[in-house]
Amino acid sequence: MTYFFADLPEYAAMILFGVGLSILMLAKNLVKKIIGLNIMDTSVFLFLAAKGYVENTVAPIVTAEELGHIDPSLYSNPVPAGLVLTGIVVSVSVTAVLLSLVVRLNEEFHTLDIDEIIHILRKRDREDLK
Amino acid sequence: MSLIPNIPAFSIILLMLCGIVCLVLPARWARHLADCAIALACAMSAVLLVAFMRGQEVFTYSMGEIGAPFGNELRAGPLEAAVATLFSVVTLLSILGGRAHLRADIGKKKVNLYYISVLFLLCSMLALVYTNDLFTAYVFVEINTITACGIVMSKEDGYTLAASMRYFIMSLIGSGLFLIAVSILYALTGHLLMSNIQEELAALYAQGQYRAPLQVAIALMGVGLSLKSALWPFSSWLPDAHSSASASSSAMLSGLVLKSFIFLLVKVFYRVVGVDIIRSHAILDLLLVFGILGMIMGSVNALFERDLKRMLAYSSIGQIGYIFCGIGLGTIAGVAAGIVQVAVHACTKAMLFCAAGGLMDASGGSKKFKDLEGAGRRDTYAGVAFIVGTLSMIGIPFFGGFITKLSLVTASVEVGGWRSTLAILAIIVSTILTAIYYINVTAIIFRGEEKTPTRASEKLREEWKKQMRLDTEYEFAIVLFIILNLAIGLQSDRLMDVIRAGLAVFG
Amino acid sequence: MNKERRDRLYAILCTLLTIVFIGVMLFMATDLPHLGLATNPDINEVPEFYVEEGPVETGALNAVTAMILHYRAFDTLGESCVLFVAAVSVFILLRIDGTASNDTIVAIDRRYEPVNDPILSKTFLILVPAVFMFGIYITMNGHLSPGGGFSGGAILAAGLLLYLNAYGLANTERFMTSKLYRRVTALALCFYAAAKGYTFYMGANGLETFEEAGIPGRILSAGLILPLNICVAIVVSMTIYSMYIMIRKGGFNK
Amino acid sequence: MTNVFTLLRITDRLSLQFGSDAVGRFFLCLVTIMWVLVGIYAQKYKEHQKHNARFFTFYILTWVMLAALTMAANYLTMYLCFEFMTLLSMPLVLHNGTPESIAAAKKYLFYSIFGATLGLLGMFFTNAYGTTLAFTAGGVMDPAKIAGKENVILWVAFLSVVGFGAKAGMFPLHAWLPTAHPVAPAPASAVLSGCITKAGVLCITRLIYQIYGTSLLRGTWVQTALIILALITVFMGSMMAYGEDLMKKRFAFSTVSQVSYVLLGVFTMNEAALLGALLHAAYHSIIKDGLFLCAGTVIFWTHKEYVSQMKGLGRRMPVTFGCLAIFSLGLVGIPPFAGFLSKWYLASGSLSEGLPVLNWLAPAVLLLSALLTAGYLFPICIHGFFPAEGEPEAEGKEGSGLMLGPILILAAATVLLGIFASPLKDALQAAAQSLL
Repeated sequence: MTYFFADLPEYAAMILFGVGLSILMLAKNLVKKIIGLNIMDTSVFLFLAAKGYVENTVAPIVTAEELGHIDPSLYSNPVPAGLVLTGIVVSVSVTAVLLSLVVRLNEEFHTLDIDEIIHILRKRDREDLK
Repeated sequence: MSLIPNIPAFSIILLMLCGIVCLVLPARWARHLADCAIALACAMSAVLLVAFMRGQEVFTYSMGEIGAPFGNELRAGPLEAAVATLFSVVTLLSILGGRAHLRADIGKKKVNLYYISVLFLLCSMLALVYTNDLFTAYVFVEINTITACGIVMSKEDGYTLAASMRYFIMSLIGSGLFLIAVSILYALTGHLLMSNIQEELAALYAQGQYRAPLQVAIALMGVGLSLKSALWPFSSWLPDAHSSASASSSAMLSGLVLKSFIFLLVKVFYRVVGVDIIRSHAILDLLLVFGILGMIMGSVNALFERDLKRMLAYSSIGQIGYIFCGIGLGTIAGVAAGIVQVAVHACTKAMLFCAAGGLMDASGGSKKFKDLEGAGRRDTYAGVAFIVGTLSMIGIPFFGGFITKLSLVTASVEVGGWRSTLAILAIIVSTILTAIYYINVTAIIFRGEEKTPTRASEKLREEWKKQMRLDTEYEFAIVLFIILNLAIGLQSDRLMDVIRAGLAVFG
Repeated sequence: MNKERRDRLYAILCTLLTIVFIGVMLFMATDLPHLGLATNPDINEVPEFYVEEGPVETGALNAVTAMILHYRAFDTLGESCVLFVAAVSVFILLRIDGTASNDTIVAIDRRYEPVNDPILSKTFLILVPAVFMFGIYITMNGHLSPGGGFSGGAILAAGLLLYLNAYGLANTERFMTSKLYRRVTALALCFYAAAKGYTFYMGANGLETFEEAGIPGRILSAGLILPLNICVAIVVSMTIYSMYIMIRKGGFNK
Repeated sequence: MTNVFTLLRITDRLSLQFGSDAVGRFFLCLVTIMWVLVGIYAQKYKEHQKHNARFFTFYILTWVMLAALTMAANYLTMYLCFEFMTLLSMPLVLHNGTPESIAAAKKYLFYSIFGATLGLLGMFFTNAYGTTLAFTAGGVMDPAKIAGKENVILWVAFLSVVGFGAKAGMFPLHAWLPTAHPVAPAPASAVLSGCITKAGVLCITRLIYQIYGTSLLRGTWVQTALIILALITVFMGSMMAYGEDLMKKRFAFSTVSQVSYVLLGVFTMNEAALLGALLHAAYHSIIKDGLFLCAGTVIFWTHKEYVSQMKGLGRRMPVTFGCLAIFSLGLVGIPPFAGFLSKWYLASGSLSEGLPVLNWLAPAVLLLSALLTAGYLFPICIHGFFPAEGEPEAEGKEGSGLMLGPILILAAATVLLGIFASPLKDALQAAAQSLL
């Protein structure tokens, strides 16, 4: 249990992922689903960023003087930082597309509940069949 | 230094560049540029495939001068070259086949946006096939998802918007699971390159360290990717998305997009995790059982469908079940059977969707069976394409479907035990159900006394007269599709050799 | 089973599924390598290489930027394409084409825009130059200090939107037209892809690229990384701006 | 298989190969003769039909596939021809376009596809466990491979034989025959029950004798189960035919039971029974085609479908009803006529086979069903010629030469082949020996 507090970000990330997943599945309102999705992505980035931390090290930005003799153990791990950056940009663009979809759906069906939309479409199908 | 190893990187960068340039071009220029870019991609992957057949050995291509653990890497073998050629050829034919529909469905100004999505779709699929780096795979999985939704949305009627919303959300759950699995694997091994991860995992597995995270990561990867490739329990979104999109979009979606995620799953199982670890994991049995259920449930749902494209979409769920049944068997022969089905289903289903587009044109744009009577006679190209598709789906020898069923049964016979009995039973049941609803549709589109069906309303009749001109591109594409299907059926022996050679060096 | 019972069952099922999922993940998290230890498996030769060799080889003092824009450049190229494709999808969805008369566009515009609040527009007047200056600083110093194309681009986009709200839509659209957007984004991305294509080709085949690390610590050092940062900043800012315009007004003016 | 010719090759095992052997040649001649006779008959019958061009194209295409099936040299080619024959013969059943005929065609298709898929299963296992797919006397099963898995192979053999039995109207998958025949035009149903069922028989013979091998199947539960199935079909077919009033449906049920005679002979796997089976296959297709052509003539001239309406027609149509009487005598197996010899060999074959209960049960069932056959065939002729007093006499006149010619030829064949059977018997004896 000595590492419990040190590993707290990991546990938080896992719980947040579960929370995001449940919102995604249970929320009726589409915007809430998108929020759930964002929570899910952010929890993964929390997990990744937490991985990057190494005790008593600083960010991997070296000064010009010590270019010749850099001691890597002084600097934390740059890889997760890069991954999180890419991840954030991806989740931003996905959220943008989802939100514009919601705008279009709202213009078309005047509702934000996906089940209601499907209900309207099924009704439209039945009229076509007749 | 031969140019062959550069082909994977060239084709990906070329498609990206053409996609970007299409933004500034007017519609007609964008169309020509897209066609040439995809044709060039086909040519390049075909050259690569021929090179591999002539003894070129597997190569890894480092992006930038520092390769292996530090930079990105592409890896190409006979299998990757074959699948890449297949993807680009089917994309080219799907676009040509569905061209008439593009003009009708998509607004004049947004055509070049559609072509951008198609170019990036193919670019991301080729990247997924070639990449040897897990995080690059995640980035291109996202591009794949967004562009796939893009080509569904471009039809912009109520159905496609709702369908693409559901498709998007389900896919994003899948990629969320995939991302967290990649992060866990990175946490355990410190690498993102597939081959390096495999060495580290083998070492960890030998020492018995971090056993629980390894199992969970593999399970998340399996569930995430099967969710994205519409394995049965997660495939509730597929019928709406594939049936409402325009002809070439649904051809590409059903034929290709699902397959690129499946190919990534096979790559993750056999190159990231390694053969022995995956065989001991329960995910394979899970995929086998869901594959079998998918085969049967997909065909059963398709049986009761009264809408042509929804029926084809449900039949896709069934055929995806075949692939997962192959992968779930765990043996190399099983995976080979799965990949043969990837190739066969990609060609057949894309042809059927383009033919369905033609049939809809010939019956006033309606997808319902009652309006489609005699459509096969009005549009003979679509009629013949449907017959070839039906024969292949039934599993008549010398057509694609037969080879899949043959290799799948032989693979499951080798496995033995409850797995093989379940798999063979499911194959037989789903073949029968597939035969029934495909012959039923073929009978419908060829039934009817005179050219136009009796029960259709007056409104539909004039539309048929107006719409009866068929453009040459559509006919050219359908004929090429039929030749492709027959070629796969007759040359299946060579296809199997390439796949087995590819799988041998795949690990 | 009528609809309510089905929904309730679905809800119970989902909550159960999530609880099990969180339980499994937490159990798994206990077994993961603990955070912060220098002996974790992910502190291996890869980060050491980036920290040691990165600045020396590429001239970028910020090892993360060296990694993103030089070693793992293919990921970042893919990622900018994600942004570009997302913008294209938003265009497909929201751009109003054809002969939508001007008043409908204005009507849609009125839908979201608050009345031009004088207090806000005056404060934005002061803020806009500062924000632009800061954004450009972050982008240009991407390889020397934390920051780079993405964060710089986001700040520039914020500056653009502030400018939009400060000076109203009509003024902004005098220079931010659809043609400008398409040309600039396409040019930036084409340069990015072409440059990276060139370096991939030269690197993979062992040929020497013209890149040289330059004098470390100076702005004009680190070979291609600076121009790439600028391109990325342009793409990010243009995309975010265009998404805002699409949602707000359904399109640039003609 | 002599002078094998490969049309198309995928791998060394999967290829389209044709060749000829004694059994194949016999079925080819039988099928072709029947096809020609019924074709002549159909020239006259077609005046009452529409879309004749479509009918005759599918009629000839079905014959092409049937001929190819008889000459198939390996399991794959046989399955391909079997499947295409089903798809091409479906429009024959569907020809009238009435909703019942469409439903019957779908039912026919469903049963045949179900059967063909079981056959496909058999082919996969043969490919997995056998040395080759080509037909070789004594079977192709590789004993080393099936050492531990006999039970699986036996189950697969049983399922594939039952699958191909669908086309031959064997018990579990026979239900399509009685529904398909009444709706199909007379020439189509004549060909369907006369020759296409024989295709099913040929496939089963090839499977048992040249793929799984009698050594594997003899004495196992598969043989007893198949014989029991055949006996059930024989008995059930005659019982159902007995009570049926619609003439063509009655003949359809009779086909179900008669073809199972042939299957019975094939399943008992000894030379006498096999000879009886082949003989009965020939006789049955001659007689059944004749019966259906007579039924067609009656429908053509008098539009009467039900047997009860045909009382007293004999006087108006003496030639048709005379031949009908000859065919009935042949089918029941009265000595001078064709049917007797084959039933004789069938009974002696199953008696000499050592199966515990079945060797006396089979002949008993054969005799019982012969009586039932008499029960449902003779009343047609008797009421036709000697109607009971007071019943209204049905009017109707005789047909043209084109229709009566084939019927007379078939009737003559029934009589001559019954009396001078030795040349046919010797040829078939050689064929049976080549199989065993």
